[in-house]
Amino acid sequence: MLNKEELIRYNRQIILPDFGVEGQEKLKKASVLVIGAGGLGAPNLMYLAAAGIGRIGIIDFDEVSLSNLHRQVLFKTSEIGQSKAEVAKGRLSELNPTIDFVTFNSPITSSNALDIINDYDVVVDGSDNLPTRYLVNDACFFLGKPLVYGAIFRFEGQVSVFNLIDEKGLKGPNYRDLFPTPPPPELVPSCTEGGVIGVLPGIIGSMQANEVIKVVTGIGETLTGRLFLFDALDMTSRTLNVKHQPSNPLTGDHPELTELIDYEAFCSGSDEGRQIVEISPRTLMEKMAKGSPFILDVREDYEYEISNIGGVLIPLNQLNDRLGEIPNNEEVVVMCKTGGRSKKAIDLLFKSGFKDLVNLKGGILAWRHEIDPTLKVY
Amino acid sequence: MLNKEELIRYNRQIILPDFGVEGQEKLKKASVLVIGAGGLGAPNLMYLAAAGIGRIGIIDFDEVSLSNLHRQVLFKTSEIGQSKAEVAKGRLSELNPTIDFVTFNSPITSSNALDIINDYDVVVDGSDNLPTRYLVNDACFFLGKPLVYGAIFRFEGQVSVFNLIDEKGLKGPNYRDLFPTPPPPELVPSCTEGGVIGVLPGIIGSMQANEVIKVVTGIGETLTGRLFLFDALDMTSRTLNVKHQPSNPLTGDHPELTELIDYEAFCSGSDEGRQIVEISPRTLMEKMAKGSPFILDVREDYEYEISNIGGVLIPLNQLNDRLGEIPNNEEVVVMCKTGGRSKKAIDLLFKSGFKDLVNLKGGILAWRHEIDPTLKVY
Amino acid sequence: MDITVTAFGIAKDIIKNKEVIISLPSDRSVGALRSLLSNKYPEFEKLASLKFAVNADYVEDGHELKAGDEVVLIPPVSGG
Amino acid sequence: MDITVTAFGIAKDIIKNKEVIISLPSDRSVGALRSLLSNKYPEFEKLASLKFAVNADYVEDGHELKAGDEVVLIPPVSGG
Repeated sequence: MLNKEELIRYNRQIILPDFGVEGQEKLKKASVLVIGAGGLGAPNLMYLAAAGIGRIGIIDFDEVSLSNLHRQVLFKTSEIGQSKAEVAKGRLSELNPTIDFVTFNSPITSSNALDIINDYDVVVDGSDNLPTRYLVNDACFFLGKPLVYGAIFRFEGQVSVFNLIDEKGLKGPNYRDLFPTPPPPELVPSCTEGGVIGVLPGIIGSMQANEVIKVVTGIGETLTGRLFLFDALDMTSRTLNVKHQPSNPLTGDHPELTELIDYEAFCSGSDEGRQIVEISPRTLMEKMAKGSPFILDVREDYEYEISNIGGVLIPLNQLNDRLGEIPNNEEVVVMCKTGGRSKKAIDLLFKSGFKDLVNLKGGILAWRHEIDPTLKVY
Repeated sequence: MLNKEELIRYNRQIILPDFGVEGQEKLKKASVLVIGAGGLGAPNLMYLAAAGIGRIGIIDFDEVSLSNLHRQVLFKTSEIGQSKAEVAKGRLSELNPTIDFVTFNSPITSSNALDIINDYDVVVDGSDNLPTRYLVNDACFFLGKPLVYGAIFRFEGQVSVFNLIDEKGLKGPNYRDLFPTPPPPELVPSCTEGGVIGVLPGIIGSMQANEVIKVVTGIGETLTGRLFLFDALDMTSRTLNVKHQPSNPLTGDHPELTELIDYEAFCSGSDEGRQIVEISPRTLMEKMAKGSPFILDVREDYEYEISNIGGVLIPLNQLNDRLGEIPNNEEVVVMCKTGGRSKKAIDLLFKSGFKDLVNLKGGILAWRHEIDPTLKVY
Repeated sequence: MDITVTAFGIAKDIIKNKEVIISLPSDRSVGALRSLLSNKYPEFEKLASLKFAVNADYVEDGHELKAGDEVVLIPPVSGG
Repeated sequence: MDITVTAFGIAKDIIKNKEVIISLPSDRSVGALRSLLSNKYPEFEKLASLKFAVNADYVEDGHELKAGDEVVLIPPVSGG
């Protein structure tokens, strides 16, 4: 089934003990969906394409930005502003033109997840937010697809394999056995908020690709039933044994989840159950056409310098000291780059007594997309 | 010292605790030499360039080949036959055009190692053979340069940091504290001979880049005095404490090494001290012009099909069973792709009583380079 | 009885250390340790739903701790 | 006294297992273990110059082994 060129391309792994032509043919017949073409996605995609996975799905709705490039090594500086999924496909096809790549330029949601995932043998979670992680976990559980999980924070990473069916036909633990319910969002910082050392996703994403290869070929021992924790600061690691938990709403004593839910709401559940009001760029523009809403931009000075929509600049970390500059008798529209930091700012303002707070959904990136494409991306 | 664009590009690591603008400026001021732009070199180079190391040296005399591409993810299929160092520089400049790249398209040897290494702050060993590993270790020791070591075999990897000077001014252990003398070459298989799972250098090389960043910025704890062992098959790892050994010929009780030696000879020391006779492609061609030397090609069928110089084909693993096909009354020139497997074949033939054995130096790749550039590369 | 708790991720920020030693009173359950941590570090209350691992195994709140046990706390991490 | 030896790299090929249990006689030094391994696995003799690690520390041949010690053997690896 492998042609001559493939025998040469994959020779170094074909000659491995227990791998052989048979292992390579399993990779060729396999299909893998990589969710997120960012920090974790890059090494996953490069090494899975290089290894000869027959069909690779790439899902990412985001565009390349300058602050991605310290860790998202698939992209060129000249590709800033272009679709990550499309750029990735182009680059990977140059590495291995024998692979069939399929791209999805839209977010994975409760409405499309089952349809998309159903077409693949194995799923890789390289996403960058908790709602997507719970969504992908639940969808893979309902469809019985093995899920290779990876996540990063500052200098630390986690890897595991979920839903894998063992030789006795039993399905392994999943994400909800590790983390049954999400903590409040402010305790789950993204890379944008908490920072990340650029090489960490290289280590963790490569480990995920390695698990995919073991799941597909059946060689070695995967991380099913184990959570691997890694600290790049001191190169220590730790492996925890994970079992099915009685409290798991999918597989536990009271399995109450039977279909996908609203994961944004599930993960945003703040202490008081308070919902943050959001405004779309278009509605904000209409407001601006009629009057002068107070727009609070909580990004950093240098971000504001690159592009802004005329808001008042108070960087998030100065907000507490500069509350006096914000009116408390009118609506305040809070904005940042993508809508994450502005939510934090709204939480802080709410606790300080401000009431009429609105979040610009999707931040300046959404504004650029919907209103003003001439704004500079970063 | 960092401009606005750099503050954005590196923002996600600048906001890390203990990293800051100061950490980023240290990276910018630093220079790192990466020895080998292959499996380990690729992630090292990508993540060091992405992280903002100011000047990066790339040393590799080899050309891209098809069987590299299952693990050497820096390259395109269309770049087969081109210089690895040059191709790497081009690709990395697209990722981060602010970095100053310096390429060396020749092997590192006892004559040039000190001059080359002296220009860099930190050295990364991503080489693929033992003579180079001992050479680089000794040269870094003599120059007092920290060396970030990584090596791979099948599913296993090793990482450490050598020669690092601690806060008390004491120099850490080096490679010769781990492995004072090399075992016979047949017990140290390369990736070509022993095979390697493609994603393994992704994991190990990224860990090396992480150590470089810690060495340069001073954050976290490096692997100085520790050897990190990793097994991708079961995701277990182990860290061994390494101390200065009395037997180390550089730093031990009887430091007898005071300059670089002949590392090929040091590492080839076979049981009987027997030297393998080698022939250059040009001399072989002259021989062929005068008569018909017996040329034994020990590559695989599919390699022979792609390109050959008319030798008799007996793949290495069939050699023992087909000794009768080889004349024992005349000189036998043994060849393979790069000259490694043919040496093994000569050892085997020697033990079976053959005497007049000559190795084609550099294999068919050297032949293509010196004699016939129309041969197809693989 | 003293118990060493190792924290990962944001839990490390909350207890301001990678490791902290907690003195357990007569009640030696994981649930009791959870309450002690919440008293000592108010922010910790927000992580109340999280699981503990003891000697490399995930455990429930009723699990009784022994001297020398190593407790690990791992909050979810979202970055990619 | 039984000692568990864990092998990496090509040493794993030679002893044909990741782990092997070796019974030590009265001489409990690392050097004695080295000789036993060479007797049991002739190929091992070629690795004779290599170091052993005991309980995560590199040791010399004179080092005395104790029951329960974990011995690790790591040959050099050249691949890149």
